[in-house]
Amino acid sequence: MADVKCAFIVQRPQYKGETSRLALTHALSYQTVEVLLDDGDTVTPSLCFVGEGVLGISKGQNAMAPYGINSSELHVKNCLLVDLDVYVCKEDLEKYGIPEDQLPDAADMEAEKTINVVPFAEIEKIMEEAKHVLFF
Amino acid sequence: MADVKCAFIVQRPQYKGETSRLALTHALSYQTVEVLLDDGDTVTPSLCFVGEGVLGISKGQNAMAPYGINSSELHVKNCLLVDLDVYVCKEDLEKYGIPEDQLPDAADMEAEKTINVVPFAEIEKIMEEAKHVLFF
Amino acid sequence: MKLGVLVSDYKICVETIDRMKSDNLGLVLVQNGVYHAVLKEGGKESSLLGKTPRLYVLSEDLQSRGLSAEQVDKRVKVIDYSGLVDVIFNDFDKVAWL
Amino acid sequence: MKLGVLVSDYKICVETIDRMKSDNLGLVLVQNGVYHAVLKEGGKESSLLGKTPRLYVLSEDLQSRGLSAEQVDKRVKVIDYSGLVDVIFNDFDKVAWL
Amino acid sequence: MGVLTMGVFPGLVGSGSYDFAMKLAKAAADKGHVVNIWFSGNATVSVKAHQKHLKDYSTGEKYLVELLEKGVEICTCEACTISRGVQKTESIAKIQWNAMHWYLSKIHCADRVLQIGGE
Amino acid sequence: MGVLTMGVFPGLVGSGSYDFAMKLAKAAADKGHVVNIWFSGNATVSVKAHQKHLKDYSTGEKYLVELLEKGVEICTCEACTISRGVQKTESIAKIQWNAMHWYLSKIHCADRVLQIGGE
Repeated sequence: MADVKCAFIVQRPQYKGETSRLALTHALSYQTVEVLLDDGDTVTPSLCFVGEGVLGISKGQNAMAPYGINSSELHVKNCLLVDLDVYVCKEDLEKYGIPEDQLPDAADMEAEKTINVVPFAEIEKIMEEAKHVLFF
Repeated sequence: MADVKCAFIVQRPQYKGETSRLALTHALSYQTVEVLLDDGDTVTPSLCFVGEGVLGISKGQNAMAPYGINSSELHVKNCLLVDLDVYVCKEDLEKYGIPEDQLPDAADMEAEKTINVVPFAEIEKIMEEAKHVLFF
Repeated sequence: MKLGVLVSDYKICVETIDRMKSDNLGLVLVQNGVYHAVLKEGGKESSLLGKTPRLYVLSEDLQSRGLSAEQVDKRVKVIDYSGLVDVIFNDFDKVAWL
Repeated sequence: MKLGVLVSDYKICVETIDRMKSDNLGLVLVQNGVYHAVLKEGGKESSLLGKTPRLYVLSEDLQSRGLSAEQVDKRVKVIDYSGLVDVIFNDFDKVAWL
Repeated sequence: MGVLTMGVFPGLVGSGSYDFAMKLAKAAADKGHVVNIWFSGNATVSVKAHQKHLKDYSTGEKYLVELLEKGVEICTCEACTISRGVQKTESIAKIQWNAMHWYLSKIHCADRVLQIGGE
Repeated sequence: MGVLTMGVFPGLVGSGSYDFAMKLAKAAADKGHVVNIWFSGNATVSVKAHQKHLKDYSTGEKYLVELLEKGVEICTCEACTISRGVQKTESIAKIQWNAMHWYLSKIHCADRVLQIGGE
């Protein structure tokens, strides 16, 4: 019985390419991985947005109307809803002038988790403590 | 009867992605476009390498041995062989410290054309004179 | 010649545009290029906004990113896809995508 | 932890690596990342070469670009795919691709 | 009315740039312009029929069928497509298969060319 | 001997990064390591059978068949694949089709994970 911690580092902005979006959907799949693992084994991703990766996760998105796809905001909210730890780099938000209250929460979905805005040093610590580091 | 001039501006380095390579193969196809055009109509691409696009066109390449594909050097030589005008930005070669004699010629294939190393201003002029500008 | 450049990215297009002559240049901010119209990186607006007075941004790409027209710099005209078609045919002689 | 970062690009990876702590970092230059071992942009070597003493470059990616091992900076060890497998398993605790 | 020729290149399927190309083509066709689309590189896989439209992925078939009905000419690079294992028999109907010079010929007759490079 | 799990993501087919992934997987398998490969995004189209190997394009089938013969486990994201119109019946034999948690499960048992992001 073991938990394997993974750091999912999202460094590309949402929407233009697909990689950063796939980080969110892959993280979400941690909920169901037990079907393929031995009892008690788990995989726990921490989802960290750094650099340009902090772009495209703000609230108020509507990608369905113009493009017929789910928004990245919805995926972030789903991550909170399934109790994933979500971190956003404080320095990068400041660099781009994005106020913290522009980030989504999932209170309307009754999620207990909220986004953690943390210094880059803390995200480095998450990378150090993780068994595997995956850049998206 | 009209010739349509196009500026093909290659700004991505060869090999990692496919776009910059496709610039070369698409330029080469100017040889056969007459089958789809009225008599006397032609399309003439000028192939210009700027910025990081000057990376990956040096001579001495061997992509066949490790990866089983034709090298970009071969494509550049083929372009010269079919009398395309090929331009490489002088400032960008200097910036990356690439000597001009590292660029390929197609003398062994008896091509008359050689690569023109020109200032960026001349490449801008080609863009101005072209009816269409395509970035790769 | 009037060249309209569609700027589809926030970071990687800037260097190429910076070195182009601005006389007859126009910029259309699409995809993640829309951030040029909105963000003030390090407190400073994007250098692209000073490059030319012919500036456009695509409303659908603002909307999908949760950005509103009010956040857009005043010099940039907000257009939709239909407006973009007119800009491409009427405001420029040729267009390019970066 | 020892983290080996595979650097696959010349330009876009640098900012991310610059901000990472170098204590236990190693860099493996692959794909267009190999230019970091060879080019002197503006007469200066890549900042990555001073970041860590654990530097590798993939010979196959030099070869396909017409670059020779002699052009590679002396601090960078030239390895092939077989050597890379050993580096991944023996020299680092985890690896990442940038 | 004018002629718009678009080149849609690698890495675009599933990306916002692919969706952009489709939406722009539709908007131009709706205004009465003639539109031509050339697929090259990875974008060629989007000519495969029977794509499943999931809300987490932006895919091509729905758009392409609509564009073809509007009279937009669409052509895929045969070499790029078969190198990815997609055969002509598996293609969305009415999409043309040709060599790269198709794109150049549609550039010849175009008032505007938009080459979307990708990656 | 160790376990190497690789994630191969969008935009890689036809690119040097895809070739890199294939060559590294082969080198690791040849040394006796266990190798798992997960395809997601556009990289999933590389599981389509009957790819034509042209010298101007780097394609997957030849490599994948060789890796499968060496015992490498390869799995494609079913949602990504069908959204691109590639059906299970058209897949290279012995490639697995599963959901994203397959990748996480192979991360669980891995000594090293190499996530190749693409674009």
